[in-house]
Amino acid sequence: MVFRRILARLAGMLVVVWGAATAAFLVLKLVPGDPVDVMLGVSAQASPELKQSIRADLGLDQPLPVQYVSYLSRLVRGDFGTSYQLRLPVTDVIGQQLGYTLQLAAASLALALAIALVGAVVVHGRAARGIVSVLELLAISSPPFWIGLVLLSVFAFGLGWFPVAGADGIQGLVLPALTIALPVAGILGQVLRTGLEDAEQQPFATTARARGAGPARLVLRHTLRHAAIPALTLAGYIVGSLLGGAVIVESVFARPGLGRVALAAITNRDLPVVMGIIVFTAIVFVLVNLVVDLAYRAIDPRIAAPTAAIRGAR
Amino acid sequence: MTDAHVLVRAAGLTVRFGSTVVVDSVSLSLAAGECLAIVGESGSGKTLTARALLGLLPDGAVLSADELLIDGADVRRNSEADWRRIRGARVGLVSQDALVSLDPLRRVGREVAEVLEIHGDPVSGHRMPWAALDETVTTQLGRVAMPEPEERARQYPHELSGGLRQRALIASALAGKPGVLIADEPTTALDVTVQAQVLDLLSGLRDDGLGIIVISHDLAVVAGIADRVAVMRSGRIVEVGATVEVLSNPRHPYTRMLLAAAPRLPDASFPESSFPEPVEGSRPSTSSGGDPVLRATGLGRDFRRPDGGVRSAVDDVSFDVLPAAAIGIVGESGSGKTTLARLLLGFDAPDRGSVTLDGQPWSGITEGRRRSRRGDIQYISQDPLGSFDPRYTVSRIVAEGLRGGSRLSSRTRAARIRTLLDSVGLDASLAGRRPHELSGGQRQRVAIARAIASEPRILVCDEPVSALDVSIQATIIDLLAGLRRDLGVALVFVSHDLAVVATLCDDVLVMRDGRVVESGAIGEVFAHPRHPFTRALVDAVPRMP
Amino acid sequence: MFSRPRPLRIAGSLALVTAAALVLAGCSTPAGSGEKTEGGTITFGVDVDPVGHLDVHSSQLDINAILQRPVFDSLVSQNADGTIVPWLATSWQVSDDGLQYTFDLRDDVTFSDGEKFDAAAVKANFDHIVDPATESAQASSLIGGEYYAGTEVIDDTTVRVNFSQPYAPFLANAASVELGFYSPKVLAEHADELKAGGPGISVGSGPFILSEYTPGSELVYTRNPDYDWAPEGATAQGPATIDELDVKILPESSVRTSALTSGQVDVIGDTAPSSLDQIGDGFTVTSTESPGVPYSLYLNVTRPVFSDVEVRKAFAGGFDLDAAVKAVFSDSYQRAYSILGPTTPDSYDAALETSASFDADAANDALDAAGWSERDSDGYRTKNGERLSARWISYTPVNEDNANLANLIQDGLKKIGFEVVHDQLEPGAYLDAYLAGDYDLTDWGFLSADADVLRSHLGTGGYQNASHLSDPEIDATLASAVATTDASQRAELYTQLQQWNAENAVIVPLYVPEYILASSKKVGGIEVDIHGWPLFSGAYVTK
Amino acid sequence: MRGRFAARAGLVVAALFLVAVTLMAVAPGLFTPLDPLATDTDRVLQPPGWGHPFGTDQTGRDMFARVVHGASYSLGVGAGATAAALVIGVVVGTLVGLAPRIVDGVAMRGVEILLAFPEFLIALFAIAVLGPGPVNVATAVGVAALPAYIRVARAETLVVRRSGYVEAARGLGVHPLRVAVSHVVPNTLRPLGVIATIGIGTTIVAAAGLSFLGLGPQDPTPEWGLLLSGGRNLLAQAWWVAFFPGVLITGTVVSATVVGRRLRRAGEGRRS
Repeated sequence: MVFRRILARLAGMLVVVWGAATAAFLVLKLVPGDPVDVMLGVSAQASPELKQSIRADLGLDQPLPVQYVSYLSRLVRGDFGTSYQLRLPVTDVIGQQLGYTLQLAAASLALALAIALVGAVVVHGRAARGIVSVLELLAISSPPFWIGLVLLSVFAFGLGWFPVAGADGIQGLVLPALTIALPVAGILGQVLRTGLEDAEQQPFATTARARGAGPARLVLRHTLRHAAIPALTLAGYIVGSLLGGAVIVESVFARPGLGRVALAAITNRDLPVVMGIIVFTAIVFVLVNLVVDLAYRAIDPRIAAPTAAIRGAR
Repeated sequence: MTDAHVLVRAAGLTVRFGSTVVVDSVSLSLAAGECLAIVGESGSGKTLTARALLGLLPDGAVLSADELLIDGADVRRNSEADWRRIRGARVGLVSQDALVSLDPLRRVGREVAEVLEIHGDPVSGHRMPWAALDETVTTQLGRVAMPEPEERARQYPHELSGGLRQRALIASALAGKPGVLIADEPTTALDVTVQAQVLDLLSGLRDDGLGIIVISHDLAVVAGIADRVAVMRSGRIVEVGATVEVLSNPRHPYTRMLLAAAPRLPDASFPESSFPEPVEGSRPSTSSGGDPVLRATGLGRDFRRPDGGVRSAVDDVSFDVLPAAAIGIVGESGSGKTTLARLLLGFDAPDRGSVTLDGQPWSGITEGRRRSRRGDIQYISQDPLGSFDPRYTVSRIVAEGLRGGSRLSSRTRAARIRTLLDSVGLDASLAGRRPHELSGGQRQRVAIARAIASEPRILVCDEPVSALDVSIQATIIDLLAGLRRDLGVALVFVSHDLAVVATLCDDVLVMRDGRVVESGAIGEVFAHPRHPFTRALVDAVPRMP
Repeated sequence: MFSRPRPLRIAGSLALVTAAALVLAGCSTPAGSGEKTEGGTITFGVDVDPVGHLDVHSSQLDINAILQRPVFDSLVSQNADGTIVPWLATSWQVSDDGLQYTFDLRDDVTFSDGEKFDAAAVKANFDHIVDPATESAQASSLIGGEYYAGTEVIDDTTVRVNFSQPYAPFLANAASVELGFYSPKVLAEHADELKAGGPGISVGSGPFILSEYTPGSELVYTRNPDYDWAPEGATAQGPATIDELDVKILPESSVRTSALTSGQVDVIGDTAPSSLDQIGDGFTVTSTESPGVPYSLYLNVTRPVFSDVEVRKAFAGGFDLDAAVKAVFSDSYQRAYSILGPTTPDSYDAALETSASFDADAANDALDAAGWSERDSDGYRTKNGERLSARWISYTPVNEDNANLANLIQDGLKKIGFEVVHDQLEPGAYLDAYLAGDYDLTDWGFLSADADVLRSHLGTGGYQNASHLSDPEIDATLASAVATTDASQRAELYTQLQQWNAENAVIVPLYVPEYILASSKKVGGIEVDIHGWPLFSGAYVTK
Repeated sequence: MRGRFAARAGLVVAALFLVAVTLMAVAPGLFTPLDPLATDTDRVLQPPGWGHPFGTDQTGRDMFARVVHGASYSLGVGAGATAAALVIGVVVGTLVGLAPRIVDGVAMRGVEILLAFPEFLIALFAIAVLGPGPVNVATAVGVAALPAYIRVARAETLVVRRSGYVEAARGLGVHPLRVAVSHVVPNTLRPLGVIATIGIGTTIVAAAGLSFLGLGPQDPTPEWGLLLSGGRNLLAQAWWVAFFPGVLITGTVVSATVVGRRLRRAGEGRRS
């Protein structure tokens, strides 16, 4: 029974990844312009013969179905092809940059969680909560690049507390991470707080208080776990903000990373890299959803978790 | 009042929200081994009164009292911390639905243990070691007659039946050995049989010296266990006294109204002869002749269980409904009452057997062919609000029920709607209101108006009054009875409440696990139940002296 | 001939390609406060990473030329006065017909992987440059393009380069990093990895060795201890002073600037003029006017609008270029008067600086005369119902200064009723439009240390001939210029060309870009070449 | 209750702000006589002050005029894309919601695949295919928003479809089509409308993000995101060039969110 569910689950994950890969393949076949031209740039010396030979190397002279099959089979073997621009295997490109982005994402997530928890759990009293929720609203509504620029001009240019750019050291991580963290913290904080407030209205909270439970015990032993459930459904959205934010933040703060690679690949029409990143993201999200589901089961004994993580909750 | 030492004494207890007074200078007292019942309808302030004794009033509520003693200590100046020392240790709380009153994410055992973690050992007051905790939890669960306490302690609330859940809740409230237990509607969510058991449990505890304050909307329920009854209405205690006294000769008109309104089971004093001897398996039907409006034959409906097995929600049910007859379908939750109703209404298709309406096949035909005849059989649900489109006004809702309502001229339609509203006792001025602006009773009346708009031959009512206060309940029942009399519409009345069915119906089907275990004329069945389950059911119904 | 490369504009840099000859100009940065120390590290912040274009033989990127110079040596080196001095070649002879260049090579040069530098190595490299598989746009044209007729090994230390017709710029071009030398071993074993580059692949004989490369992030060079073959007369002889050169990639110009001011890096290149006042006095700033064709507008003479020379002249004189350049670059860049930059060796015609000037009335009259006398509702000129409008295509992304300049030009011309529609097209689209000639004007500039660059701009079918000009006389002049080795004679011919353009307004020069190098006082001894690009062989860290 | 007043005040401010921005979009002339494209080489990078409330940029263009005229682009993209996504989302979502199990399953798997990507990345990839440009940006963000709308529309449809009043209507013998028209669709639309109000904000931010990365409209178009990125290198010398566009974006999104939430609360009030 359980075993069958796991199998079904894995199948589902595969379907999603496969779908993403196929979508990427088809969609990028629609890209206007001859990939080879794009790849070469305008090179006077690139004779038609040369282009033809390159096309052959890339298998672009094959009929679509053939290309598709070989594309998939290569994916299965973990071969994402070679970048037009960087002249490196896409896996290497992603591999080289993944570290920076993971570092950034992890830092952002940690910050976001910390801020959200402080805002939701520690802050008490209607007035204080009101202020917090306004701040959250602002954080949510401000475009990340705008936040980034403000932080830059205040803390880097103005006060000079943090370096303006670069990937080196914790110092250089603070502002970029904060830029991504703030909006995430905003949403997370809201969901947590409403979750807590809802839980406090529940009869079981009254029962707990009727046993003499104080606020701390009430939150830690009871309501926080309930608030965590809606917060969990945000996981997909959050990871999204982390990756999407990376694209902008890495360019604002001149950090290396996947975001930069993605952006460059898109502006340069570096199709293999774009494809690679699409598939990579799909895999990441499938895994995230899996983790979320498991977390649901861990937290809530009652229900089987909803599958797709919810995004854009405001 | 007994001379035993007084656990709670309150005088001039008042709760305000801003300028509005919701509990108005209430005075009460409770002694050890005594059970005080506070009875009143929704909004009477009974719950707030109880919460005041725990210092658990909602935000914005202001408490004042001339005297408020708990275990002899004046608690009027209590800080939140002081209250916390009282809660659980001196006063325990059991509230309505244990499914939500126990933290659904924590194991039952942990919930029971929590009070001990907070207050320590009830005797010594010291922190309790884990082992001791578990042990105490088990004994506590045992004390409320919980089978296999060890296993139960490791289960989650949703894994327990309603009755066991309520026991667990009581156990968690008593673990701190409080002198006072406040039980707020402790049995409302339970089936009658279970209700009886829980009430027994409570009275047992009372006999062991526990002081209990029971809060209920149902006089009958408290009649059994309460030594004294306080009747509350709009924040005030209108009458208080020994239970027998209050119930047998109520002084205050409101109490009389409540008593009058409360439906009762006819006791065995019926003259036997007035019933025809029912033959086993014969189709129950009312004496008034004519072909049946609705005929169910060998109905069965199966559902797939999550584990893949098959459960028959309804199995081999047959009966007739003659014109203007009123037949009750009683049973506990999960007995298949509602599924049966849905089969009769053609909302759901039977896996076995058939339904005919006016002799024409009603089941096993396409919805298209059913549609034109739907006006003949109408439905009244327990949740009228849910059955209204939130955007619609009352008149639009009722208009939807009119046959060919679209074809009528707006004037005639308006006229029809007015008469319909009038016939269900609603003021025409409500026609413009939206559902959420109506009271529960008004909503049910609107639902009825919509149902009778198409001049149906038969009304299927699923728990139509369960969610209503007794006084309202009575009026709705009268309304339905009146409609049956005046319009000659037949009633199929699904309810868990035998008393209600008894007041309204002539015949009854008793269902259990999807099967009809007994059927026949009300008086016969309830006076001389044949099937043991029916007997249990009847015995469990709380009766007033 | 060759194109300006895509990735460069994407980097948002000044959009110039180098056909560089190096000049060990005297303009070395003055020593900082403290005195020179041995060893140490210098960090250098640049705007882009030449990812995927690290092959000196095929890359077209300025940045690659800058970042590979420490690694690769050339046959000769060129001084500020234009004279060529020996480097890897000790001497050379040019045949009288100008078709054969014979070089005598040093015999003590080894590549950093231990390979020996000899005639065979030269041939291997030059053959690699012209091999189609190399996809070389830049080097193959510097080596003479279709004029190049092969290289022969005479003996170990003697090599001869042949041409099908006289090619005067060759000696100068031979000094460029694009004609620098890989270890033959690398060419043999890693030919297909050269573009990706990196340690063990970008292997030359230069004063530094590329030891680490993280695409998009940084390049690390370590000192080549055996280096002992600096160009003749160069101030820095022998191995480099510093142990390590760290290049950090900082795309945002504001970020580069504050990275310098906050001391994160010692030197920054391609500094935005707008950030100069922010940098202030505490730093050494070297600003070098780039030789070659200034940043210009190329008017497509085959299109109706600009087929009329009067309209072209009205266009050129119809907006206040001085004010515009001043507004955008606040004196850090100078407006251009000629299609050659002032620093282009023996060719610039300073006389033009008096000629060109902004005159709205003249422009208006000219346009009226040309028949564009009516005005439409938007105030633009029309000729029999046709609006006077020109489509300007630019390759995206356009760097901000150029975008602002474009706005000022558009707005200025609007005032004389001349509509300019500015289409900023992404690479693919631009390419299509450009190759199809579907535009009235486009913009770019061309870095080049030899005036011969004009051949590709004005010559019929020249790859850079964005104006689609086809004029036999011009072609003739260009042909004789490239064949002439006599300096004064060439200068004369190029002066003619510059004046001709001034009268015909085929190319409208806008400003002379400068390569701005800023360094902290903590470092010294950084020399710059004719482009203003830094040379670190003599650089040192101060105490 | 305290805070009630503050909340109402905030709502009013938000509503006014939205009205103002909308006015900017449709009738910029009301706010400034200046031409957002008119350059002035004598008044370059003027700080905010008389005549130039928001200062001027590197070519002496009045930032206030540019911001005001920019409203039409940003709001246009935001509203346009959201509207398109909403309409398509409702149609598809409702159909899927009413369709048989299999169709529903397959369709939702597809949507799930799309939902597996952060909206911003979807928009980026869309741009990778369509190429940059204002229209493409609108399309991209619309496409990115679509899956969410489909999912919500479907979910709402299922809820309404199973609701008591739809069953009641059926019990009254109302024709399914009529049920769909008079009950299902309208009750699905309300919550979606609310989400859309908030969605406009998200879309504006996404679009601004794309143009910030240079993938959207090109200078001299006064699109807010573009204005912002135009000022990014001037932070040290001329903060105002980047500051005010940012304020406008944030303000608009905040207002949209506030109003949207109010509407949602109203909707919920009516429901329960």
